[in-house]
Amino acid sequence: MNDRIKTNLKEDILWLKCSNCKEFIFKRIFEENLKVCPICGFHYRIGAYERIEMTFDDGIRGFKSLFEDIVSKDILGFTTSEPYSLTLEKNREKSGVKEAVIVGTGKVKGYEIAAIIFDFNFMGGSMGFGVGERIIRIFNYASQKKLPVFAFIASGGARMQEGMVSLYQMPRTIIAVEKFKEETRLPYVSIFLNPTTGGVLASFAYLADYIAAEPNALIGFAGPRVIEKTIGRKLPERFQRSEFLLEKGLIDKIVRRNEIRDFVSWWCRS
Amino acid sequence: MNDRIKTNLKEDILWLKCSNCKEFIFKRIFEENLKVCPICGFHYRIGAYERIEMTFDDGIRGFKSLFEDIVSKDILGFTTSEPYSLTLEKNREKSGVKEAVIVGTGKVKGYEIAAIIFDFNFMGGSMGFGVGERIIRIFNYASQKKLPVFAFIASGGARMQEGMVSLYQMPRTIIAVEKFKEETRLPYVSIFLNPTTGGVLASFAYLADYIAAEPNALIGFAGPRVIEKTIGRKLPERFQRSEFLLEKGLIDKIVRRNEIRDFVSWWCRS
Amino acid sequence: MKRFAFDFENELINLESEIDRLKSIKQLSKEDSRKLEELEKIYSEVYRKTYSNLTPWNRVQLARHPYRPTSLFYINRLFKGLQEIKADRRYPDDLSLVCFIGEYKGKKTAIAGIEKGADSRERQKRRFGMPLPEGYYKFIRLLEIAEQLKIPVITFVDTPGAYPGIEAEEKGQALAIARSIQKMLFVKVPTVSFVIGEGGSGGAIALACADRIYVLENAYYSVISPEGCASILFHDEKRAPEAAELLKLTADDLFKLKLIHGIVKEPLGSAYRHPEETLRNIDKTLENALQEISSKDVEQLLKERHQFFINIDRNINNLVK
Amino acid sequence: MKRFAFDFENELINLESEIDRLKSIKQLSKEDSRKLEELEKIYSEVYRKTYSNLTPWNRVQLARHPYRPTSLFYINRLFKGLQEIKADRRYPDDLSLVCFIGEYKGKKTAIAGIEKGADSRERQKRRFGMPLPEGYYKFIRLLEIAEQLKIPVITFVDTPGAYPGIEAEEKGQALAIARSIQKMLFVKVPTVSFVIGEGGSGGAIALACADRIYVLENAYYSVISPEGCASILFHDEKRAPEAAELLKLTADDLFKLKLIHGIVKEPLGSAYRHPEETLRNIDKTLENALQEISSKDVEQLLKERHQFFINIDRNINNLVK
Ligand SMILES: [Zn+2]
Ligand SMILES: [Zn+2]
Repeated sequence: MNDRIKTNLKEDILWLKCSNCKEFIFKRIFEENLKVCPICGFHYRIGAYERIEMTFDDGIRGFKSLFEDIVSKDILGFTTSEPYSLTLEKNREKSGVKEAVIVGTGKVKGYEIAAIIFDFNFMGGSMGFGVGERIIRIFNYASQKKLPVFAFIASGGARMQEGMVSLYQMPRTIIAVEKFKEETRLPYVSIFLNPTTGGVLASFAYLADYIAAEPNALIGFAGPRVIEKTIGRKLPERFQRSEFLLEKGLIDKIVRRNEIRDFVSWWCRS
Repeated sequence: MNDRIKTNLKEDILWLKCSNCKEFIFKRIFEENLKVCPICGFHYRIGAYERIEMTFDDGIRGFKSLFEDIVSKDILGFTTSEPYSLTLEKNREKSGVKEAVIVGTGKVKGYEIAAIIFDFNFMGGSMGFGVGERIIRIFNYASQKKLPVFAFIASGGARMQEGMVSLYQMPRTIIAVEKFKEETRLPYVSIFLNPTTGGVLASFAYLADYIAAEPNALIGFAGPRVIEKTIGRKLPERFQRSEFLLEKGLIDKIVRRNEIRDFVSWWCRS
Repeated sequence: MKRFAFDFENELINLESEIDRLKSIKQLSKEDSRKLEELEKIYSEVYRKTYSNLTPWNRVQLARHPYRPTSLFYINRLFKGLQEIKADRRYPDDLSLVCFIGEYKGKKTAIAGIEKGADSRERQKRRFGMPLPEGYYKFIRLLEIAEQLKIPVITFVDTPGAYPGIEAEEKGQALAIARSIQKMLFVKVPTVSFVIGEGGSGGAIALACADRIYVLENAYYSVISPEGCASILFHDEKRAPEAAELLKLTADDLFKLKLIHGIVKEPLGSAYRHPEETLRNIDKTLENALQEISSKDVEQLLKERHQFFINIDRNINNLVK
Repeated sequence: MKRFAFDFENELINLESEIDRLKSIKQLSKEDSRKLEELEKIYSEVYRKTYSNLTPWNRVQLARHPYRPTSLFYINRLFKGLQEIKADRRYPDDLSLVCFIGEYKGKKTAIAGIEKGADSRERQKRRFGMPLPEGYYKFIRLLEIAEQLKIPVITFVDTPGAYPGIEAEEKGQALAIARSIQKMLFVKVPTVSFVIGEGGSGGAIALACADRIYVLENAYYSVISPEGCASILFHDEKRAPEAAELLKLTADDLFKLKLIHGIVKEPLGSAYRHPEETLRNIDKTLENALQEISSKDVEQLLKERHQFFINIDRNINNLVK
């Protein structure tokens, strides 16, 4: 299965070729279908704002992005071919978001929620100080405003350019989750998207009350290449995919993209 | 392996034949060795007072049996070839104890402890109201007197002659354990003896902080015959034995009978 | 095809078959027409006779009746918008014990049921309602979610017992049950349990330590199966009916012993003939129970829950002369 | 047999071999005698040169040195009367993570260590110090026991990371680590962690969220292995030394970043040449740490523990211009 598929398709074409089923699909239909192949059901990766647009009642206009000023900085003086601060800038331009996660509030089917939405296009959704801090703030905010929290996860793990500061986002976000759970009786629900691995999965993301995943998402602590290197052989095809996790008892449900608004609003009801 | 071995050996013989290794052993040596075969190490079943005699500093004299007046009664009018009340009487005569469990206090290597000691000779160490109530009382007593609790378990499970009253000893004793844990910071340690099965294992016995077992004890929720009947084949030799449980991660340690005083006193130290 | 029938229902089932046969004939002879009339007259009498004065063993039989509604029948009808809680996140899901969050009368509720399965394929898949340790650990997870969301927990019990198998023992069946009881006794939300069919010893009590415990009129709840008891007492499983009598395992007996909070009535003929009416009775009982306990503060709730179990000695001393 | 040596130690190890060879000759020629004298003179100079000014990569190498003392070396010497806590009671014991109750200066203490194994057979058995989910769940059980007995918890961290394998993923490695961190952050007793060798990312932090976190002078604690980082950044694992520099993974760097509470000094030549002295340094640090935190009440302790992690932003804002 091909994880890295072209979603930033040129404007001037009407037909796309699905990289999963190899069928040609009408571009407009593809967009209307929330970037899910109408033939094979393959869920294509989308950015944070695309997710917001299709999830909230009035799309992006109905969403209030919070703590936008919190972003990662080059704490360690991490410079390779370019300084980390330049990498950050480039990613901002490329992805259109200032950090690998967007946090904020908005309504889904009339219910106000707090949301955590990762953008994999920004440095692979990696968690450094900016991501961790935003997550902490939104949990605190949700606790004050008595809002349920929904986390849409897509992350390659901790961001190495911030060294141990990144790893420390694991305990930091976990403290935030626990305080939220202590102070409210509201649900915290995670939805794992493709892909969700490493330190994000192994911290706040997995401590949700209920966990769903989009179909065929890659979900695991260690990346498949690391595992293959360790065990010295190829991994089975479906290994670490949503359906595999459901079978192994590691998640509760698979939700297709067009079911997510119903799913989210279900948790908001009394 | 033979579970039911003759321990009530005639007084007039000097030599015994070990039912496990089939070797002849000198009776006095066998007794001095705490009824463990000096050749093969087989741990023979012993009564509650034999256990008390070999565990406490001054043996039986050093042990204060408590709540002796609490015993089971025939609540349901359970009469087969004999009334249950007569069964109780007969078992009292046979075993020399008034209930299937003895509870009380005494010193082990100078440390005062509260103890729960089952007697398998009394109706297979089965738990009815008398047993459950004694256990509840000793946990409450230990909590008041700030004593650690050690439970020596040998039980076939709930006592059917008291119907659901017996099954209700499971939640009752669990409440007692949890209250003890809430009110003290003292250890509660279980030592599983041969055999430990059913409702006793599946309630207060397994909720100890630390769990040891004598070698080769049969330990399991379901009895081997029930399992064989369900799965329709013979069970492996070592199945449900202490060593098997240790291997499967279900207990923490195997203690030989001659190590038990050291083991108990270790837990009493600061 | 001959219908399923327990011995005590034989006369009735034969009558039913005969009536059905006659009814299916297009042009009935005069003699047959008369016969049908006659049979229908005696049918209601036999029906009444069959289901009045049921012995404890008859109730055990009805509790195990293959057509008797199972947990999912009630769960699917009593609750709306069910969201399933799958697995304990350490082992694959155990289908013999199902867990949900759903809505009861417009309010979020946690629901667990031991499920036998409605047909033989389902029964296989659900291990005939005999849970593995991971089933109980999943239930514990449900209780933790209920505690977090502060919503009541409703359980439906219908099991011959926890699964007695190699795998179950290797994964710590005894500890799983102990922990399940422990968590249920201390969970900080209101809880209601219904024994709807078989309440088989440790495997059942693991889901039945609630603030309110109800047993259906033709369900049973017992420390040991009548067969297991007979086999120990009489070395003869066939004497299970006698054992059933001795064990005081019917809703009626348990209520007299003050070991349960109430009996849910079944219409004459039992739940398998009247599932919808039985459902309504459960519904009514549940609504009342929740009304009684939902307003209590947590401390009071837990205190009363524990006292119910601890104080059984008072009742017992009153019962034994 | 040639001794194990990392590149930067080569000169020193060669000198040692030559000295040893000469010393083993019974009747030394005049020339050899003179040579030995000379070699011994320069040895101490080379020794000093080799171990002063270690690069971060050198420290990573020393952290992984096959002769470096592992967790059990320290545990066996620092604590008396060790009682092992085996397994999480749901899966067979994971030998890569060991748990004990023991006595430290006469007081009961809970101890956990990720153990690589001292020889190659041990290393195989202990999966080179890479725990499975059940290892972390066993550690959680240890924390629960410590909480019940109200005794402090000491952890020793020495792992390349949590085990990346099929079985580990199937059993929920990520959740195990998340729960381990969560429990460590909220356990109601004083906690002290030592990173004694490798502090490999998620697998390490699962045991290192303590009230006091110490890293040994030649240990490292990193978000990713230098090799992993180099392979991503440079597409070349061999550039790990550069990555080690960038990652700020030494005790010194971490202390400057205020991410740890202190550094445990190792004698010149590192722990593998001076295990007993290193042990004494750990002992002293531990004694002081426990003295500092043992008297605090639980609420204060947890508040400070959380603030240490939450407040890293203050320090960071000070560090970044
Ligand atoms: Zn397609
Ligand atoms: Zn022998």
